[in-house]
Amino acid sequence: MKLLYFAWLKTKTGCAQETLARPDGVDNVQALLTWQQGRGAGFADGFADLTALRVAVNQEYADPSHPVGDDDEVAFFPPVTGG
Amino acid sequence: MKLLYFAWLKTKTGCAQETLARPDGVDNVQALLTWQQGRGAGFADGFADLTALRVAVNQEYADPSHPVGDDDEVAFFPPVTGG
Amino acid sequence: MIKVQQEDFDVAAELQALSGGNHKIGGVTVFVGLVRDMADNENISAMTLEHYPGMTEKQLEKIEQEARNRWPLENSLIIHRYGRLAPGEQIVMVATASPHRDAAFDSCRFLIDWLKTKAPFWKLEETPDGGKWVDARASDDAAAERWRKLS
Amino acid sequence: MIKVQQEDFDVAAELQALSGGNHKIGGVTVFVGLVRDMADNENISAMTLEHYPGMTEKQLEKIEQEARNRWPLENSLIIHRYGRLAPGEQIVMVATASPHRDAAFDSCRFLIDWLKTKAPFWKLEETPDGGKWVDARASDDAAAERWRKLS
Repeated sequence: MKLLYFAWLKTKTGCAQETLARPDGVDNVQALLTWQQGRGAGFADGFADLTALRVAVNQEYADPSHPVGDDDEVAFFPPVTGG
Repeated sequence: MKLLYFAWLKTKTGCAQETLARPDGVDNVQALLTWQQGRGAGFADGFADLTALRVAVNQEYADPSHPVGDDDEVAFFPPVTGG
Repeated sequence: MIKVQQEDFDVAAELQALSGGNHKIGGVTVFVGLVRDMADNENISAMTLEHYPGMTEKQLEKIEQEARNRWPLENSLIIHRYGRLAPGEQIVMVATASPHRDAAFDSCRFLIDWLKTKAPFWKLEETPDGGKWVDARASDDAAAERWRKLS
Repeated sequence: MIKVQQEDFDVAAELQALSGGNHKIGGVTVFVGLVRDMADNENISAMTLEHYPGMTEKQLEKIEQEARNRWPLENSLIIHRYGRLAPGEQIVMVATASPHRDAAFDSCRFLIDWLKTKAPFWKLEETPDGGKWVDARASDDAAAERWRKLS
């Protein structure tokens, strides 16, 4: 799966984008968020407050229960501030 | 006093603007409107329905009770339709 | 600023004059009114705008001042044309510039709503049946009335 | 029409493309957002707009389609820039053209309100204390929420 990070989440994780195999047992957004929290210091910090984050699966906003699959593009970012 | 007429009121009265001595006893907008109704066919027609008319005294909207004096500029017109 | 004029106006140049160089401005709202070729199911070949010189400027200045009192505006502009206009031509431009977009939107709409019921302009439409003076619309009165409640 | 671009845009040319030659249009409402030199009492020397390419266009197209469904629009336009911008520069332009001014105003405001809470852009402000990511504002959520009730 392809994972993307934007704004301060990119700074905290030190990662803009990565492609990796879907972790075992991770089949929805909530599970992916929990998995991110266990990846080490930068990710733990970035994903500490999940209420401060938004998730998009294949470029559409997704709830925690939304499924994620091997070929999905999943993006993590703070609430948007354009306009 | 100076009297002005706009839009269809100008067409009906056949008059765009006139200067005349203030008629005897005409000291407010209501009296002036009543006087206009008695000036002949074109004026009687134009001033028949006073609810369809607006009056400005010295370029400010004026109620029927607003006083009118010898040196005033009084304008009569239908509700505005600009913009 | 108020402009009552027969000639057309250049929206870009007016916007540049309105907001250029003022870095406190975060949002500009603009409304431009155009002559339609159809109204109440009748074809309009042209329109003539009559106005009351002197009173027009006075009323527009009062309306603009009221907007400046109600909202935190950095700048504002009303341009209204008179004379004969063809379909597609610009009739009116209202623009407001503010640090905040809500103020820019509200004040711009206030200006056009009030202008439509207060500024002494009258439209004569040229239709296949001849010239017709446009009737004032109750919806315009209602739109202006909305803002009265705020004061 | 949606445009997501780094380069600046010309409001007059965009308006001409939006409404030129369409004589059904009676009113055009435009909102232009500019970079301010001050935010929350801090000086801003520049701002960088990050975005999510692909999702940005998708979200803007959905927002525009929703506006076209809700209001009788003849045309609509959203332009949003990304990259580094100085105070006074144009960030965003939203414009809607309709036979009626109420539809033009409502739809334009709907577009900018929704865009602010849905389109994946993030602002990084350069302040005397360094770069700061702008926080989302509750008032923007409230502004977008207003429109949800209508649907």
